[in-house]
Amino acid sequence: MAAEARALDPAALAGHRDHPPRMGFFTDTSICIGCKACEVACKEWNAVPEDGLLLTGMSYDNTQGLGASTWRHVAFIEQPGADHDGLRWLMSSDVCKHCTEAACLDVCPTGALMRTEFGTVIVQDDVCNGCGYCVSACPFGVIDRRPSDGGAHKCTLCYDRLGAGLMPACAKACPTESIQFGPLDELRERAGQRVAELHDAGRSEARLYGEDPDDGVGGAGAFFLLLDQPEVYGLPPDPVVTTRELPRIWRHAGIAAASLALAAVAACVSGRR
Amino acid sequence: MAECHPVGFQWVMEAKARGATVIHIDPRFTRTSAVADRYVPIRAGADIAFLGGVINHVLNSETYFKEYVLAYTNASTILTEDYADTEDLDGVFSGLNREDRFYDFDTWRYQGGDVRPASGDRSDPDERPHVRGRVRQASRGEAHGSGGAAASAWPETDDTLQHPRCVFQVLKRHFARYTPEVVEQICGVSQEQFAEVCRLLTENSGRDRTTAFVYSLGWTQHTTGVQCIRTAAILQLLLGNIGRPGGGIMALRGHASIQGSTDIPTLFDLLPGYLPMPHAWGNEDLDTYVRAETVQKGFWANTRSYMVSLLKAWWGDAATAENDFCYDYLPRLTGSHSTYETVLAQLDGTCKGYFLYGQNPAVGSANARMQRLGMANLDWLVVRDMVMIESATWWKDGPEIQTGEQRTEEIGTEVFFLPAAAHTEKSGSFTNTQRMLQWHHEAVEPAGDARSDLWFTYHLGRRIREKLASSVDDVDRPVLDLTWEYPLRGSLDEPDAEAVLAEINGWDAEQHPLSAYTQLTDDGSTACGCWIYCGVHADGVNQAARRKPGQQQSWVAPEWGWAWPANRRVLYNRASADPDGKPWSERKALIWWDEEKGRWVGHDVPDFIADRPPFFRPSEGATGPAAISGVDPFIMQADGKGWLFAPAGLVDGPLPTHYEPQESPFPNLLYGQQHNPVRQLLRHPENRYQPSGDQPGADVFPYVTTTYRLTEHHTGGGMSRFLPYLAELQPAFFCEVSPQLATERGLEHLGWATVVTARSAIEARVLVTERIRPLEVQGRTLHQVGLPWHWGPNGYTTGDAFNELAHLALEPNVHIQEVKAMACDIRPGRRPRGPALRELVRRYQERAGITDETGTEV
Amino acid sequence: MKSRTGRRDGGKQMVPEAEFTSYYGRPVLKETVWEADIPSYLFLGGLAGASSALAAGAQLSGHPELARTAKVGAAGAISLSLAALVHDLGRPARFVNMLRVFKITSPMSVGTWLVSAYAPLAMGAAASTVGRKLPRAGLAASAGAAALGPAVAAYTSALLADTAVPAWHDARRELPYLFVGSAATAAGGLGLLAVRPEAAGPAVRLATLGAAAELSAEQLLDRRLGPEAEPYRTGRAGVLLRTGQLLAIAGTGAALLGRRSRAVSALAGATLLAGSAVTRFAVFEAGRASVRDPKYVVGPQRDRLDARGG
Amino acid sequence: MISMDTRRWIESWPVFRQVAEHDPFGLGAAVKSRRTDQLEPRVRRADEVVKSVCPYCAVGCGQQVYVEAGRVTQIEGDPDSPVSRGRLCPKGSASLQLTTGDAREYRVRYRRPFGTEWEDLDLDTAMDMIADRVISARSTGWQSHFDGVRTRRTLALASLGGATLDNEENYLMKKLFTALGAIQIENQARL
Repeated sequence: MAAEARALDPAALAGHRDHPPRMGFFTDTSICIGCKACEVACKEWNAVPEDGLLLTGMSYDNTQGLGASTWRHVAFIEQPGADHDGLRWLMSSDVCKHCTEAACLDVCPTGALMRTEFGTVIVQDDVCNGCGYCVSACPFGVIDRRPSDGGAHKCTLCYDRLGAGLMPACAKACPTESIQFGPLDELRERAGQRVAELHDAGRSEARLYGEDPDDGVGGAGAFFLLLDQPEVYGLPPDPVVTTRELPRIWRHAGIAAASLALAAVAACVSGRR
Repeated sequence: MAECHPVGFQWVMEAKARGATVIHIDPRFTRTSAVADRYVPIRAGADIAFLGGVINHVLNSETYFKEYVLAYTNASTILTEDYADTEDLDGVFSGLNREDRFYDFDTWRYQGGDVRPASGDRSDPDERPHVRGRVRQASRGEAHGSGGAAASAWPETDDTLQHPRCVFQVLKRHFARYTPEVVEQICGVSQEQFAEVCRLLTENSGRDRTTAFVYSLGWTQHTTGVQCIRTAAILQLLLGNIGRPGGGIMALRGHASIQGSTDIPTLFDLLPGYLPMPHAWGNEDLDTYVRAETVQKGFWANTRSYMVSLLKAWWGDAATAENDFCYDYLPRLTGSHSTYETVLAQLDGTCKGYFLYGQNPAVGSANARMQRLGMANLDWLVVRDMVMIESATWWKDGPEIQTGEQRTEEIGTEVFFLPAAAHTEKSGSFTNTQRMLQWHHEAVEPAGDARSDLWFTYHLGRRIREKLASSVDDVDRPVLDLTWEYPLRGSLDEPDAEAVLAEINGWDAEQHPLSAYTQLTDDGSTACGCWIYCGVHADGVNQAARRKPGQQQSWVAPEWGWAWPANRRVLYNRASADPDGKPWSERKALIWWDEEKGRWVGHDVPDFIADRPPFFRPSEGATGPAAISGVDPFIMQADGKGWLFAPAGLVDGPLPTHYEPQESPFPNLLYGQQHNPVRQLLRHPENRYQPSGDQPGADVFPYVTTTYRLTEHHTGGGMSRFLPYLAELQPAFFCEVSPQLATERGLEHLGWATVVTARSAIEARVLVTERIRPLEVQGRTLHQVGLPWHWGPNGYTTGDAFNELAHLALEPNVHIQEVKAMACDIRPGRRPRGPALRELVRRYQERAGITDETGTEV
Repeated sequence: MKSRTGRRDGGKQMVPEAEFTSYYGRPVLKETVWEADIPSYLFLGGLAGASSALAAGAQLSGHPELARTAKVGAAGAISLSLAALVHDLGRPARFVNMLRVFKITSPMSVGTWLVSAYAPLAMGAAASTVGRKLPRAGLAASAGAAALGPAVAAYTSALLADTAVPAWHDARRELPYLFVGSAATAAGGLGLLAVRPEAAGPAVRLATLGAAAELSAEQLLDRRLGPEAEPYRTGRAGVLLRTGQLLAIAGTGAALLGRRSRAVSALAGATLLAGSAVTRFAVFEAGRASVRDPKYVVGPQRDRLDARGG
Repeated sequence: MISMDTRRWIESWPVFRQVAEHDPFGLGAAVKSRRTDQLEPRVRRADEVVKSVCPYCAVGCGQQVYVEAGRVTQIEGDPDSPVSRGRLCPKGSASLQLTTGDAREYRVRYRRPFGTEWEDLDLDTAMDMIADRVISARSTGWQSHFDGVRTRRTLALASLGGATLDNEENYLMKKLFTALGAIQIENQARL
C-alpha cells in the first residue's frame, strides 16, 4: 500500500492531463505454454519484419531475444532435475517493460521516444533519427536499432490499438491468458493474488518481477510472474534506471568542465611567470 | 495438446486452474508436459499395453463404475462358445485365416437372440477366402463411423457378471496379463508412476467426477491405431466417463475440416454420412446393399432412407424407385483403394491422372519417395495449392533428380499447377474436431487465377458434362444425369456454397428444407446429401453460420455453429443420467428426464429420443428406433450399449491386444504373435520392411523414431514453411535426442545427424535435450529419436522430409500408416549426396539381411 | 543455465570463481549500436573544447600563435566531430530532429544544444583569426567558445555515464575527469604539434595537467571499482587503455624534455593526441565488453540483491 | 510582427510545447508528433469485418477478417467464439501472411511432358485441357466388371485432397468423381 502511495504517475509527469489509467501487461509465465502466438500476432499487427532464420539450439527459442524486429520473445529454459518429473521446462514471453522511470525515454534527444497518455513508452518512427542512445540506456536490453531502416524500434504496447479501446495484439492472441492486459493497478492486484495462490499450492519459487514501484525503474508497466531468478530468463536481476544518477553525473561533469577551464588558465598564466 | 492445439488447450489450463489434474503421457517431454501435473514418458508404440494395464487395474481393484457398467455397457452380455480369445490362441483371436490374412467374425458374437439380425445380413456374400479378404480391406469397420454395426440386438445377459462367457469375465481374462510389471517392461514406465496414474484416474471417476482422455495421431498412426482408441473406450466405459460432461475420449484432429472430410468423405470406402461405398460382392443392388449394411435396432436401421435420399440428392429426377434410385450409378469396391494402393496403381501404370487438392504427398505422405516415383509415372497431374509445394516441383528438383535416378527431360508427367483460393477468399463450412460446423464467409474474391476448389470442381464437372452431352454411352449416364445446377455468384462465377450446403442438408418433395434426419424417407420423396448433416440448413437458414456470442450463451453454447447430429454437443449424453433419468450427480448434470414435461431436458440437446422415458422397454421384436429402451444410451449401436467387447465393426479383433509395431527392436513380451496379424502390407521394392525383435538384422536399427508436429508449423509445411513469421520460429529440420544417445553415437548439439531406415536416409540438425529420455524396456536401454515432419525442399525454411523414412504398413481398419513408432539408426554427420545416398540405404538393407519377405510374416 | 565462469584472468586481481546464471550466456543488455564514429566524436569534441579554452588562455597570455592554432584546431575538430556524430545516426538526414526538444535528462540533447551553440562560435573564432577580419566579433566568438569549450569537452562523459552499460555507468564519477584530462592532453598535444616549441609553453603545461588528470582518474577508477573494473583491464579495452597511458606518459615526458627540439616537440604532440584518442577508444571498448558478457550485468546486480536479502 | 505561419511553427515546436504543455522534461505531451496524434488502428479503417474460421488445425477458432478497399488488412481472433474466445495460436496469428504473403501463387503454371521448365497457361485453357484428360483417362481405365462381378468404375483417375477443404468442396468432389466412376478418391483424413 505504501508503495502504491509512492507510485509515480508517469503520464501526468509527461504532461498528459486527464489521462486514462495506466495500462500494462502482466505476463504470468507459470501458465505460458511457449506457443509464440504473441510473437507472431505482434509481428502481423505491427508489420515487424522477419528477424533471421537461425537454429540456435537454445531449446525451442530461435528468436533469441527482444530486438528491433522482435517485440515479444518467448524464452525456453530446460532445467533437468528441477521438478517432480525430473525436468522443468520454463517458458516466458518477454516484452518491453514500459518502465515508470524509462531510461530510453529520458535519454532520447529527439523526443522520438514518448510517454503516452496510457503511461506506456513508444517510439515515434517519424521522429527517430537513429542516434542509438536509447539502445545503450535501456537496462533490460530491449530497444534496438533496425539495420534496414536505421530507426530504433520496440514494443509500443499497441498504442494505436489502445487508442481505439482494443487490446494489444499479443495479449489478445495469447491462448492461455499468460499475457494479461489491463489497468496496471488491477494487474498488480491480480498478480499478488496469483502469487499467493501459487505459494499456497506449495510453489514457493513463484515471484513477481518488475511489479514493485520501489524498484530501480519505479516499477515496470509490463511485469512478470517468474518461477526462477530473473537472470535465468535473461532478465537483469536488479536493474536501475541510469537517469537516477544523472544529477550527480552532471555535477561531476560540471566540476570537470570548470577544472578544464581552470587548467587552461593555469597553463597560460603559469607560463607567463 | 499444448503443442498442436494451443487454443483448445486454454480449456485444459482453465480446468487445471480449477483443480483438475493434468497427466501427460508421451515419448517426448513437450510443451504439454511442461504444464502438466504429471508427465509419463512412454515407449512409442506401447499405448495399448499401458491402457490395458490400467484396465486390468480397474477390474482387479473393482474401481469401475458398477451401476454405469451394468446398465450402459455390454458387460453382462454373454458370448458364444465359439469365441476364442488371444489368451487361448497366443495372441490371436478365433477366426484368423493365415493364408489370406483376415479374420472371420463369425465367432465374435453374442449368444442368443438373432445371431444374424433379421434386417442386417452380415454374412459374407462370397465364401471364397480371397474375396472375403478383399471385403475386409474395403474398410467395413470405418463405415458407420458413429459407432453402429451389425450385432445381435437381443442377446443373452447375466446381470451378476459371473457367467464365464459374459463380456465382463472375458475382459478380465483378456487383460489379466497386463500387469504393472508387464507395463514397466513393455512401456518403460516405472511401476510407481503407473500406479499413480491408475490412482489418479480411478479417484477422479465416478458419480461426482469424470476424467477425459485426449489423443491425437500418437494413438492412431500405428498398425494397431483403431484398437488403441478402443482400449481407451473400454477404460472410459468402465470408469463411466462416456456421454458425461468432462468425460469422453477427444480426438484432437489436426486440420480445419478433417472431421468434415470424413463426414462428407473424400475417402474411397465411404459415402457421405458413413454410408459404406458399395462393394462388388454383396452390394449388387439397393436391396442387397441395405440388407448388408443395416442393423436391427437404433438409427442405423434407417440406412435405406439415408441412402435413397443421398441418391436423390445426386441424381434428382433421374433417380426413381423403378431404377433403384440410380443405385447402379455408383462404382463398386473390390478391396482397398486407399491412397497408398493408389500409389501402387500409379507405379504399375493403372492410374493415369491424379488430382492434388491442397495436399502434398511428395513430402507429406509416408514413403514420400514412393509417392514421387508414382507421380513420375503418371500421364498427368493437377496440383491445386496456394504455394509452390514439392508435389508440384519434384520433376524439376526433387530428391530423385538429386540422386541422379531420374532426369527431368525423361519424366513424362504433364503437370498443371492451379493456384487455390485462401479461406478468406471463399465461403464454406469447416467441421471442427468436436463435429461442429462453422461457416466462413468470403471476405474478398481471389486474385489472378486463384480459385476455390468449389469453383474448380464445379466448372470441371460442367465442362466434362458439356463435352459428354451428346454421348449415348450408358457409361456416361451417371455424369449426365447428375444434378449439377448451382447458382453462380460474383465476377468469377463462383458456385454458391450455401446452395451446396442446402443440398447437403436436404429437402422434401416440395423442396422445403429438412430439419432433422428423422424426416428422411426411403420412397424418394426426400433428398439429402449427407444424412448426419441434415438440419444444418433447417428452415432455410445456414445454421453453421450462427454466431451468437459465447458470452451470451450457456457453457454449452448451442447457438454457435451447428454440431452433427442434431446440434448435440456431447454424444450419447443419455449416459450422463442414471438409469432412472436423474443426473448421476448435480455436479455432473447434463441432461435428465423431466417427468412433468415427459421429455429429456438439460443443457445440451439430448442425444436420445426426446420423449422416451427411462422406464420404457421395447416389445420383443421391435426394430429401429422403436427398439431402443429407456436405458440404451448408445442409440447408434445395434444393442444400445457401450461396447466393452466389439462383436462387429472391427476387422482385427473384438478386443485390443498389444502387438509390437511393424518395425520394433523388441519381441512381443505378451504373446508369441509379434505383429497385428491382419495389418495391411504393401510389398514393393521401394517399401522394404525391417526385421524386428529377435530376428537377425534387427539390431541394425536399434532405435525407435517417432514423428510429430511443432506448434510453429503445420503438417507437411505447406501452410507454415513458406511463411517468414512461422519459419523464423523453427528455422531448421532437427532431430531430438537424449544426451545419452548423443554420447553413444557421437552426436553434437547443433551438428548434423543422419537417420536411416530401410527406405531412405535423411539429415537433420541435432538438438540434444533432456526432454527425450532413454527408457528401460525389456531389460535394456532404449533410445528414441524425435523427428518433426514439417520439412521439405521448398519454402522459406527447408530440410529433409521425415516421410522419406516411413514405410507403408497400414492399420487394417482405416489404412493409416505407422509413422509414430519405427525402428531406425542414427549416425553423426550429413547424409551422402548423389547416388551415394541410395548406396547407403542399400548397404543398410544388406547388413540387415532385408528381402522381399522381411517383416511380412503374419 | 548455470555457468561457473570465473572472472577471467588478464587483470591484476583474480577474484574467486563466482557462480552466475544467465540465459544461454547471452548478453542481457544490447550492445551499443555506436561504432568508431562515437569514440572519434568523443576525442574530437574533447580536442575542440579544450583547444578553445587553451586558445582563449593563450590569447590572453600573449601566445597568439598558439591561440591561432588552437582556434583553428577547435574549429576543425568540432567540424569533424559533428560529421562523425551525424554519420553515426541511423537516419543522418534527421540530425536536425535533435533540436526538436531540449532535454536535461538527455546528455545527448544537452550536448547537441551545447555543440550547436559552440560550433559556430569556434568556427567564427577560427575564421576571424585566419581571415584576420572582424576582430571584435572574433574576440567575442573566442570568448564564447572558450566558455562553452570545457562543457563540450566534459559533457561526453555524461553521455556515456548515463547509460546502462556497466563499464560506463560504473565509471560515472571518474569519467568526467578522465575525459577533460584526455581533452586537455589532446589540446596540448595539438599545440605542441603545430606550434614552435618556444611558443607552446601553455600547451605543454596543459598537456601535462591533462595527462596527470587522465592517469589519476584511471587509477581512481580502477581502485574504486575493484573487480568490476575488469572490462577496463582486459581484452581490447585493456590493451588500448594501457597504450593510452603509455602514450600519455611518453608524450608528456617528451614534451617536457624535448622543449628545444621542434621535431621532438611535434612528436610529443602527436603522441599525446594519439594517446587521448586511444584512451577514448579504450573507454568505448570497455563499455562494449561489459555488455557482451552478461556477468558484468548480472553479477553486481545479483550481489546487490543478495546483500539486500532479496 | 511574426507571421501566423511562423507562429504556428513555433507553437508546434516541441521545445515551445515543453513549456506550454506542462511537459518540462519533454517526455510526453510536448513531443508527440502529428502522425502519432492521428494514429488510428488499421482495423478502424476497415470497410467490412468478415467472420471466418482459422484454416489450420481442427479446433476451429473464430477469426475476424478486416477488409479495406477490397484487400484483407488484418486477421484476428473472434472474441465472440465460445471455442476460442478471441485467441489464436502462432499459426492462426500468421493467417494474414498465409493469405496475403509473398509465397502465394496467382498464376496457372504448366509443365508439358518431358519439359524442363514451367510455362504459362491461361486458366480457361488449362480447365479445358484437364477436362479432356479426365474424359480420356476415365475411358482408358474403365472397368465394368472385375472377377465376374459388376464394378462400373474407372481405375485411371485418382484424387487426394487436403483436409482444409470445405465440406461443400468435398461434397462436390465426391459427387463428381463418384459419378465419373472414380473410386481412388482420398483425403488427408486417412493420414
